This record gives sequence, C-alpha cells and structure tokens, in this order.
Amino acid sequence: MNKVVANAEEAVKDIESGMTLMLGGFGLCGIPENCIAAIVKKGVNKLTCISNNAGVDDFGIGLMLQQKQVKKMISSYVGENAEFERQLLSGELEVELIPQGTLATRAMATGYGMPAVWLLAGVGTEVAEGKEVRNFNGKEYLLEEAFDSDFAIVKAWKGDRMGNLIYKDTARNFNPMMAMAGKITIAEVEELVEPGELDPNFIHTPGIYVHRIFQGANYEKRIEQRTVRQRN
Amino acid sequence: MNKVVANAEEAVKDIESGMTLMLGGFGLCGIPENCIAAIVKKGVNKLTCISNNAGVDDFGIGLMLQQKQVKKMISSYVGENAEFERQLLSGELEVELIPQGTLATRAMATGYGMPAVWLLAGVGTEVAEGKEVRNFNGKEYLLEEAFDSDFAIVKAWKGDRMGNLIYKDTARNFNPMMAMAGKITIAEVEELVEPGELDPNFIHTPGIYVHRIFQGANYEKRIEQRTVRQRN
Amino acid sequence: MALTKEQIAQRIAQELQDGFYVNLGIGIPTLVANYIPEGISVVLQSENGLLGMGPFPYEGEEDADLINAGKQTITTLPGSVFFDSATSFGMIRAGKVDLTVLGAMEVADNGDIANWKIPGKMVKGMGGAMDLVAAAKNIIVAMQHTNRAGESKLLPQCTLPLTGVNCITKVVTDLGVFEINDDGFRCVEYAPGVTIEEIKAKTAGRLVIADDVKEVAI
Amino acid sequence: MALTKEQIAQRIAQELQDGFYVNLGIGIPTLVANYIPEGISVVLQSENGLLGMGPFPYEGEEDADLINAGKQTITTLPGSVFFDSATSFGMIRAGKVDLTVLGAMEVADNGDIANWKIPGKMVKGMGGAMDLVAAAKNIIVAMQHTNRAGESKLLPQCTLPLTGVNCITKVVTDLGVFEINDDGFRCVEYAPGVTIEEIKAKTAGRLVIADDVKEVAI
Repeated sequence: MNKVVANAEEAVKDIESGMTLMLGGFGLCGIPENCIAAIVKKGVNKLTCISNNAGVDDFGIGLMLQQKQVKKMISSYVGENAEFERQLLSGELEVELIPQGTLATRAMATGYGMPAVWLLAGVGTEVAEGKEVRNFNGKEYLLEEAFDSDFAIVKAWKGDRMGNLIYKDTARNFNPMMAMAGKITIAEVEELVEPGELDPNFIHTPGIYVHRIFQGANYEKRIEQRTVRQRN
Repeated sequence: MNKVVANAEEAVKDIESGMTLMLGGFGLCGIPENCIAAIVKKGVNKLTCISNNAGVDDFGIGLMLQQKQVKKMISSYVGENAEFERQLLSGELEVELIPQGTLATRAMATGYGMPAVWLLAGVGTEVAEGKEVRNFNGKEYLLEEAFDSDFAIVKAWKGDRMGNLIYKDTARNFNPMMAMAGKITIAEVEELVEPGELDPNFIHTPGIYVHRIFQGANYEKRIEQRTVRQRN
Repeated sequence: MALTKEQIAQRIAQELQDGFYVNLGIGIPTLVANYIPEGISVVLQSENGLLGMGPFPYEGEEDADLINAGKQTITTLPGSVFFDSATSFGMIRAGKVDLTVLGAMEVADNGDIANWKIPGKMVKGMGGAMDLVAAAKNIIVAMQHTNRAGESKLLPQCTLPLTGVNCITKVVTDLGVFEINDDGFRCVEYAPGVTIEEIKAKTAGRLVIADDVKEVAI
Repeated sequence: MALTKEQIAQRIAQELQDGFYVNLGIGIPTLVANYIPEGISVVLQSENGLLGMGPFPYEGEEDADLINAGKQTITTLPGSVFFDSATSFGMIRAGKVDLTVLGAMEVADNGDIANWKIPGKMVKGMGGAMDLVAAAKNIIVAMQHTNRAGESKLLPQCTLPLTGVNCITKVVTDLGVFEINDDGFRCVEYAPGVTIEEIKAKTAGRLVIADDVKEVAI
C-alpha cells in the first residue's frame, strides 16, 4: 500500500472547476500551502471552499480569491481580507457563515457517517432560519447537516506512506475532521516517513481516511499576529 | 490543580446504590480493575452499568454481578458469563443490548454535548422498535439518545495530576468516550506522572474531562483468549 | 466435494484487492487472513480499535492490552494505528472499510441477514455486527449452506430476528458462490463435485443459476 | 471614576475559582489572564484546540504552529494538551468550561447578546462566539457601558442580530457589575466615583439596584 504522490500538482490533478473542497487550517495555521499553490497554478475556478477562514489577501485561500477561483466560501470567520470583502460586496463571491463549532462538528459528522447532528449554536439567531429546531431535555437544538464535498485537503506535521498523520500543536485544528470527511483526502506533510516510524498509539488521523500523501516543500508558515513578551 | 485521590476506595466513595455508571473496557481489556474491586468492597447495589461487556464470571464486572450489585446492564455483548445468564433468566438482572458502534457513539454524543445522534445500525431490526426513523439522502437512520450517568470510570495507561490521560494499544477502546461522558469521571492509571511529562500533542483524553485520578495497583490484566503462534 | 471452511476462506480471499481495508468477523471470516494473495496488500481492521492487525504473537509475547474484536491476543504491523471504538465504528459507518466478511445463521434472498439471536436461547448480544452490516458497502457472508438439521440457510426470508436488512452482496458457502441481486441468489460458482441439483435442493430462497456458472477455482 | 479596561478585567478575575477551566474572548477578556488571583490555579482554553494556554513567547521563540483563537503566538504550560476543533467545541458544548468571558456590542436584560454583526457593514463572521454563548454555563460579558455615541449597551432588547439568547449571567462594564436575572440587570457593584444616578441614566434595559450594592473592590 503506497499512497504517496510526487507533489502537490499530482495530488490535485483531478480537481475540477465547480468542485467543493474542504480545507484544514485555522487562520494561516496548519493550512495546506503546497496544495493551495498548486490549485492556483492549475487555474480551476467556481470552487466552493469549506474552511474555517479565507486566508489573508496574499496568503492561504486569499491566493485563490485573488485569481477569482472561488465561487462560495463556507466559513466561520472571513475577516482580514480586503479582496474577499471587495468580491463579496460586488456579488462575485458568495459566503455562508456558520458557527465555528458547527463547522467543525458538521465535518466530524461526515467522517463518522452521521447525516446530521443536533447542535446548540445559533438557536434563536439568524443561523437558525430554515432549520429544524427540536427540544431535548428542555434545551433547543438545531439540526445541522453533514458536509458533502469532492476533496478534502489537509496539512500535517508527519505522515507515512499508508496515510497515517500526526499534527503539531494548534496546527491540528480543523485538519483531522476535514481529513475524515473527504471523499478523496489529500494530505501534505512536512515530513514523510516509513510505516512503523509513527507510534501507533499516537496517530491523529488513521491512514484509512487519506488517499494521497506527499511531502510538501518551502513551507512559509506565516504568522498573523506576532505577539511576544520581553525577557526580564 | 490537583485531581489526585489516594486510591480506588476514595475515588468511588460517593458512588451510591441505584446510580448509573459508565465503564471503559472491551472484554477484560482496559477495564478499571481497581475501581471495580472498590465498588465490590463498598457493597452498593441496584447499579445500572453502561459497559460494552459484562466481564467473565470471576473478573471484571462479573465480580459485581456475583455480589448482585447490578440491576441493569447496557451492553453490546454479554457472553462468557454463566452467573450473568443465571441472573438474567431468573429475572434478577435486566439487560439492554445495543449495537457496539451505537454504544460508543451514544457515549461520544454525551461528551460532545449532542443530545442524540442519527445512526444506521439496527434499522429494520428489533433495535429500531420505538425509535424515530428518518431518511437522509435515501438511507434510513435511527435517532439514538446520548447517555446520562452519574459516574464514568476509566482505566488509562498513564495520566498526570491534571487528569490528562493516554491509553495503550487496544486498551483504549471505550475508555475515551466514557471519560468524556461522565458527570464525574474517575480515572485509574498504571502510572501517574507530573504535568508536563506527557507530550501535549499525544494526549488521548484532555484533563478537563477527568475529575479524580489515582495510580492503581496490582493490575492482573487477564487475557480472555490467549492465542499464539509457534516460532519456526 | 463441498468446500472446507479453509476453502471457503480461500475463495473469499480472491475478492481482496490491493489497498483494501477489510474487517473479518469471527469464525470462517478470520481464516481469510491466511489466504491473502501474493502481491496484494490489505489492512485488517479490528473494530475494537486497530487498523493493521498482525498475526498472533509468539508464545510468551502476548500482551493483554493488544487484542482483536474476538478478544484474541494479536500483534501489530508497521503502519498500524490504534483508535477508540467511536472512531472505529465511525470509519465503518462512513464506508471507509472496503470489505466486510461475516458469518451468519440465515441470509435471505433480498440481502437480509440474521446472525445474532435465537429466540428461546440466551442472547449474548449483537456486538458490532449490526453496525457492520448496516454500514459496510460490500459484505460477504461466509457460512455453511445448511444448518445442522440439513435445512437451507439461504432463505426466501429470515426466520430469526434480523441483524440487518438488504445489506449482503455475496454469500460463499461450502456449496458455492452466490451473488445477491433483485432476482435473489445468483449462483456464479459451484464447489468441485457439487451439482447444480444439490444446490437447488438446498437453497430455499429464490435461486438463479448464472449462464456462465463455473467451478470454484482455488 | 469609571473602571479602565484593565480594571474591568481585574474585577472579572475575582470570579475565578481554583480549578476553573476558562475561555477568554478577544479584547478586554484576554486581559483577565493578567490578574489571576494568587493561589488560584485556572486552565485557559483556546477554542482552536488548546487547554493550558501560556503567556506570549519570548521574542525569537514564536512558533507559527502555536497560536490562540485570536491568532496570536502563545506558549504552552506543563499539563497543556492540544486537540482538534471538534473536540474543542465538544467540550464547550458539553459544559466542561466553567467560565466564559466575552465582549459584546449589546446585552439585553433577558440575557440575550449581540456581538457579531452590524447590518450594512461587512460581516466578518461569528467565529466561535455563537457556540460559546449557546453552550457555556457561566458567561460574563466585559464591555463598555455605552457605545461611542454615548448610548446604552445594556438594553431592553438587542437591536443588532443576536449571537445568543438568554445566555449571559453577568455583565461587567466601566460603570459597575450587573447580574442578569428575571428582573433584568441587577446592579451589585458600582465603579468608584460613579453614582447610581449615572448608572440609571446610562442603562436602557430594566435595572434593579441591589439593596447591598457596594463599590467595586479591586
């Protein structure tokens, strides 16, 4: 079993215009930089992207927005992106905003074979519009559907040929759920290792969820808010 | 923050007759041996136990059954236990059998704050009796409720004072879900370490779910089916 | 001559494809692992929480913390991964397991299966069987064609409480190989020395003999 | 004299209890971490996937893979643990977080909160705010009592799109501390030098002054 592909270009070769992609990452942390670059290079468009954020003007999904490749963003927070705002206000771009935990849990539902989940977030707000509400034990919940997508694209710290993945620190974020939810899941990793090198007790994403894997190159790992303290 | 208690007796001191307990373990693998012994010693009864299995005659939950402490078992498989069978046939013991994945996922639902989940298992069978059925995308699912319990009792490999836990191999099984689902969660561990000794990237159960922890003693770790191969 | 249990397992092993994730039930299905074809790499899932189940341990190397869904001591392989039971059944439910092989007491010609409960007998529980049959895309049943009383286990409808409905795609018995489709059981292979007449006589459910029916090749 | 942002944070820090798991929102709430009382040990949750958030890193030690929900570089502490976002919001939804501190644009006297959207302005999204307010047991809002136009942010009902309903239990503003119950805002403390008359004048929602109202002690 060998799921390794040569590079990002090969990994995304059958992503077509009009498809729906799920992408891991929170802000610019843990995003699949190499695959995003390859999609930009490939030039497909009319994409629907399910991702917690939409990058910044010149990095992350922002690079796809610059090339007008995105038809619709499904996210919880899309600030810090002037081009996004311009396309949204001009009607070139659609956006569906959903609560962050709902986004994470709808992706998890897909990965667990659950068609929909009952969630608290958004009850009594405009997020609830058009959704079934049900009272369980005195609390109201919204019925939220699992996501359906064509590809999931995630970034991990290390991975092996069989697709087993581990993430580093808060770069884990949405990556495990997106990985589980993909019909076809592409993983780019900082370090590709042989099966057996990752401790079987400490693998975050079992390889069964991952269809293609490659070692990425030239990670920039940009920091959005560099906050530091001074040494005494 | 220090969640450490002295021993199993102290950990279970406020478990009372009539309560509902969730217990980790699959077969005799990964069961909270020390807490079970302490509950037997304590002599509470009329317990409802949510556990995938019911132990064997002289080990695991079987020890509680011997003392007639269990009113009801909620499990997926209860074979290998003659005393269980005797009590069941005589009407002393109630049993609710539910599919293994449904058991795991109902516990997970509790830990994720979801009141109920839509699951495939059991559609068209007697498991579906009395349950809401709904068709999503052409498939039928049952509405299965989250579990409500008084205590969850789990066994981990290592844990720290803050309640962070890691499990070993297939002794993980139901333990993480039970730990997440407990109103009060008790963890017994083979090795109790200081905060910082467990790698924060590889903790299976975050301490926020664990209320009491102690280092267990004298683990027997009995094997149910010892299967081996011969060296050439 | 009817197929032995080992031969049933051997025949089922021919269904394996390179890269398959496979869940093998207790009994004959477990034996399938012994006949994985040369050049084919599959990963065995054990629903208690392991992908990449290896062989039994050498004597003296058994580990109580490392068992399969049949509670047998096992080993891991390079690339193995452990996970909790919710994740395990999540991957089953999401259709990530390519092939599931199960035993059965009865299979109906519409794909229903009964394998967990006999009224009047002590019920041990369904374990993970209901989850597996409800969710797996591709389920092969491995069983004897008839029960101890000589009665067909391939029925027009199950008489025992069901484990799952419309879920079985193929049955391999000591007498042959049967696909299940809208016309019922379609016999595509017969065991060496077993006649079509015997198969017809011992199959209570709707049966179609494939035009190109052939002998099981092992 | 009205409370400064730091003093609002300081006052909220008095609500912390030993062993609390706490989620602090962006803005004034973040400052609460600077005033954790002596002898009290709390664990800070960052909803992007961390329990045990530590201080900002020393210059040169920033790690792009280690950020908080405000996307700021941070550090860990002994006992910290990372997890995915579904687990993070699962623990929030299951009520495992003891205290949540959030900013707001408006709070209503029934506990409704609006803090994510202003009609006519570019909407950036609710992020995790709706999940937090829907699920947390104990939510304190930290905010200025009035907006830039001098209008009350403590209202009979929110005018902006809601983030959550009936969920806020306490509000700490520059003018004082207000519990929310069936009678509306109950002023239990006033900022040094702030008069009850000023609080009454600047509170549009139903207001009750507690019999034992006292000056905020910091």
